[in-house]
Amino acid sequence: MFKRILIANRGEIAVRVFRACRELDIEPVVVYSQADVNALHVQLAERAYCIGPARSADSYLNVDAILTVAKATGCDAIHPGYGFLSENDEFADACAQAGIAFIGPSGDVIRAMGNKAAARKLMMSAGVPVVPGSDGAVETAEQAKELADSIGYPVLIKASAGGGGRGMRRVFEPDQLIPLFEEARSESVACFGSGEMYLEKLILNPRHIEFQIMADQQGNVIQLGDRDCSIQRRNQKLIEESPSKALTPELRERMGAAAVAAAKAAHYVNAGTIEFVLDPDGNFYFIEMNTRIQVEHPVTELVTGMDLVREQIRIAAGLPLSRTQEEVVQKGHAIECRINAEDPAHNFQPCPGKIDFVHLPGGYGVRVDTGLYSGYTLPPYYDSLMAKLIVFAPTRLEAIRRMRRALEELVIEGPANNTDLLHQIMHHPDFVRGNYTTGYLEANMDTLLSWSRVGEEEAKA
Amino acid sequence: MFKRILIANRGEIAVRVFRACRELDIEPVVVYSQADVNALHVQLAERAYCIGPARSADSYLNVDAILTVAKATGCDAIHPGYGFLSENDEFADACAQAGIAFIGPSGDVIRAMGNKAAARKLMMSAGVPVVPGSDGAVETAEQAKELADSIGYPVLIKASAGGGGRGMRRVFEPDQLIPLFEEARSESVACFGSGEMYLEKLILNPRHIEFQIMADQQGNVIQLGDRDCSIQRRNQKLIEESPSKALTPELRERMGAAAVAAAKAAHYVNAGTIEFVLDPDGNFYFIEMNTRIQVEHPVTELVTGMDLVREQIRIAAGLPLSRTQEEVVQKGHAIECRINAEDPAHNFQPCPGKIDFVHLPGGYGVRVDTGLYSGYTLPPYYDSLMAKLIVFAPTRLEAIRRMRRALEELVIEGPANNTDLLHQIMHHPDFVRGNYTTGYLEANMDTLLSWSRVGEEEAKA
Amino acid sequence: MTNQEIFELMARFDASTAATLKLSTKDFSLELGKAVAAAPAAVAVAPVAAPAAAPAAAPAPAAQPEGPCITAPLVGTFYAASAPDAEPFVKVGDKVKKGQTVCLMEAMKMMNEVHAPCDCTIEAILQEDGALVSFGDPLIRYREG
Amino acid sequence: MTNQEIFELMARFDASTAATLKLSTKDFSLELGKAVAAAPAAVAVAPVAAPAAAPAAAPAPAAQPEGPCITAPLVGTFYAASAPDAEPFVKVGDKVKKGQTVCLMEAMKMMNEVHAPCDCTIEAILQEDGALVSFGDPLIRYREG
Repeated sequence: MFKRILIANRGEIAVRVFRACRELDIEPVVVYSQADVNALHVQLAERAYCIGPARSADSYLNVDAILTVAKATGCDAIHPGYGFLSENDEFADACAQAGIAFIGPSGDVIRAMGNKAAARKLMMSAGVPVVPGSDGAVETAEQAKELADSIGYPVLIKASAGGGGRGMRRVFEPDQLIPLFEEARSESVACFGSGEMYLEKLILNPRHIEFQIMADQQGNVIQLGDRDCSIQRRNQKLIEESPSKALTPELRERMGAAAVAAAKAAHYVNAGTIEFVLDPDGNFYFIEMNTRIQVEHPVTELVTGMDLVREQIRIAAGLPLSRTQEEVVQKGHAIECRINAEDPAHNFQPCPGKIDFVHLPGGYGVRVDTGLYSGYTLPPYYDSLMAKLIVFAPTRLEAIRRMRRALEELVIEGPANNTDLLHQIMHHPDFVRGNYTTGYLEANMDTLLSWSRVGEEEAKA
Repeated sequence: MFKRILIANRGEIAVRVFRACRELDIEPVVVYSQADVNALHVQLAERAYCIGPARSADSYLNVDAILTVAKATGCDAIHPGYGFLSENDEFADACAQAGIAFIGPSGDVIRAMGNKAAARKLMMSAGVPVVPGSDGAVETAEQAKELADSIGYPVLIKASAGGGGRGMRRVFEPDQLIPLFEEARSESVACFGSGEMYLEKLILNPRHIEFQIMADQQGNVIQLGDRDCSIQRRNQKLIEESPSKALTPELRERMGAAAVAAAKAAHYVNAGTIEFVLDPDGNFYFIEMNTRIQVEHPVTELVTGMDLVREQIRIAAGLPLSRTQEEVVQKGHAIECRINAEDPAHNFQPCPGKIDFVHLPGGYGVRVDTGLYSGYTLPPYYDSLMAKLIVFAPTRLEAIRRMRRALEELVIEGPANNTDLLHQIMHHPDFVRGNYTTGYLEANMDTLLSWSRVGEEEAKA
Repeated sequence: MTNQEIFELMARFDASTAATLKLSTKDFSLELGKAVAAAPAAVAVAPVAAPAAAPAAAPAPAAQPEGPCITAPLVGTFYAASAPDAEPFVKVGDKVKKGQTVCLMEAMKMMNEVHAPCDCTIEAILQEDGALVSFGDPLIRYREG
Repeated sequence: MTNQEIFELMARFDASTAATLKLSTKDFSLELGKAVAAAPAAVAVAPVAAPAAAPAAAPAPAAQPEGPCITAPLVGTFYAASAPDAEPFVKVGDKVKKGQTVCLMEAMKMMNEVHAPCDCTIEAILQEDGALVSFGDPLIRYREG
């Protein structure tokens, strides 16, 4: 087992990894930017080194500075957390060259899965369903029509140079395909100077369902069940739960098997996540693989009883998986809410600043992962995640009720945050029924905000 | 199910019950003394009523005031927590007369188990082992000798009027029995004016092992496994864990069966605890039954996955147990540390006062039950329990490591407390091996305190 | 007390976290108070609940009325009169004698008379008839004489 | 600025959560500071560990030396000399020219020369030879001229 691990991250995930190290009797070494001198992970650590100024590029993305500290302090491994260098293939290579274990997959695997087209091809070869489409550019409207007819409608026409909806058309009827294709291509030529077009199946009202994978250096791969992350705003996940209400046991089984096949095809090692979209008819399609620990990993920890960061460290040290697939049982229900320093009433504008007072919820079935403390100042340079509130209960309804009471207990005095929005969602009929897709938040934002305003006025009255 | 529950307690247990109510969609009504106007349970509640001045006798023990609030607010049940009125048979009767469900056993059961002699007889009749002894006064030294010979040495001679060790003798050799009996009796006559003497088997180096019982109104009784509460100071528990390292599966089975027999004999309903002493040879003896929820109930919640306060409420509402004995499985290991506002270096002197800053540990496998928040002032009128730190992990060693890191994260600025002592115990070889009895703390206090002093000096250097 | 001593006291007070300071000796009294409110204690208030389960907002602590008050000697129901259709014991502006009954507090079906602590004039009735009132809460504000 | 204006400023400052206030205009300057230290930030320190697993006490942040300092341009190992047995680049009392090498910082096996920012006199060497030094930490204190 490792003697000393450098934690190349900040915020709650740095604290999370720090805890796992302490519990394994491994000495954690932390690094920080000048803006994070008072951060909790720095306060907790015996050994903490400033690696640069506030800007991420000069500190948390500064490979030379991080490797310098790792070598000088005798670290035998580096945990990259999520974000920053966690999916940087060159950093993984540099660690390997320096003789320091990178707690994650190899640079080669990161590269392979980071290239969307290559990953798509790999998945197809492994028999994992991908969103049907043109696998490259389509030359003519006629070719596009032929392809669309074969994969079925609706389809999405996209300009490869496109962006912001320009050069993009949704096609619901076969006879609209050719005129809309021409229209989109003209628009793309006009806007971007390129007429290269793609086509793929349009998944309406999808769910975002992902599977947690864990693979050891011995070639064993297991999946730890699903997470439903459909409550998103502009692809930023807000609420995650496990298990998903949308999956039947049979579908869960098939998707889990596909996730394992995907990881095996990639010769994957360490923790990873296979992300799928699921359409309302139960068809699922691979979108991408995240080659790192995820923000939402605690929901899986709570339903499986498996410490994923501990497992990551063990795997990187060469130990085999601590469980077989048969020993992994999803039990009960877990929900995570991300408490962000952003103001839902003002277009989710980020709200860094001083936390004058914080009171975190506790008690049975409640877990909080955070870097906050009373008096901490949230710096403006990084993401707005303040805390993760995670609850566990035997059933989904009990978990929702537990989350409500936990959100009611949470007090953060200082920057605006989304606690109230989350609390409203926990009371929204569609969420309570588990009847939601990735379009949920956009569709219901006005309702949720109006509830908040009513609540605020009642509180004042 | 109940509509509204009055919580007749304060501190962390009031918060615990409050949470259970919220999660069951039952409205909690809280009461408080004038000294507790800023207490967390009052801050959380929508409905809170002051029932009297600081002195417990005038507030938390004020039956009329509590029933007045319960009736006026339309409560259909009262949860008494622990301490205060929780084992007061007359209060349980008064609730029943007022048509309000007392969340606990009936007054009759409380009375029966509160009378030590009657409880002892009941247990004997149910075949539950009790500490062998004279079952009443022994008249002469010769009778005492005969009894001691039959139950075996060592024995303890006790004056029924005795106290503080006066009129008490330990007898290890048969030929010492008569002279020591006469000596003890003379001392008792001289000190207390009474020569009434008892005799019982002296249990050397015992463990304090207790079993959690849950019984419904339908007559079903289950046990939820054991807790080892041997780390005590003057009968005040400090650390509790489940399962006990001292029990073999076979012994756990037998003790559990005895606990169920004891509860059945008492016609017990609701949550209760059967306390045993366990001698080093594996003999166990009933000492008493606690007819309420215990401070240390969370360790059982974590290893069984059963919410005991929720279960209490369901039972009081007439619902059957939510699990059968076969469905109760003890899994993993849980440890609880009681964080008390008392100074171990100064004879555990209580240290109430202002909490300038508090930072509670969090993350995977850590639960905190507390009424603390930054800025709270701990009143001097009640017990010194500030917080309960409870950890859960797959194995005992992992739980110990998790508890160490949780204690390291805990920061309480203000009154002195026992965090450091608890941290030292978590590193003490006898504790780590699980090799301890109720004499542990007294025997090791000097060592533990000297470790703390060394640590403090190193920190200063 | 010299001014110098007062200045020292003020400096100590400034440096402490105390919010108020009251000092009185035989022939001298001093009161100091900080403008900054003791924030943390008031802070642990649950966020506003959704309409589906909206609990009423937590009752604001009764504003401290100016002037002396008769307070509740026990928790119970406040009655201004001896019966629903009877006249109230006292009205604003009434002059009452020491020991005169000013209201009733019911607890456990027992009516407890609340008496005037001195000869006084009733300035305000601070509770609704029939309300559950906490121990120590102000019931009636009065002015001596 | 009149006294009255200063008093108003002080009052606003008292009511705010700011710990210090510095104001300067052309012909006037004012500094205010609160006596109460900003406790919470420094507070989250782990309790002392047991001897069995005693970690070293957390390194105290280097005391802010008086006077200007050359700080570490990157995290790395500090070397006062070009080789273990060589003379240090500078000694206390040395007068150095702007741009002169005063020490080395090694990172990723690369030696980075650290230069004097101006003509100056070396007042103190603040790091041990061979120590790992954080970005921005002071290395050498100097006096201009």
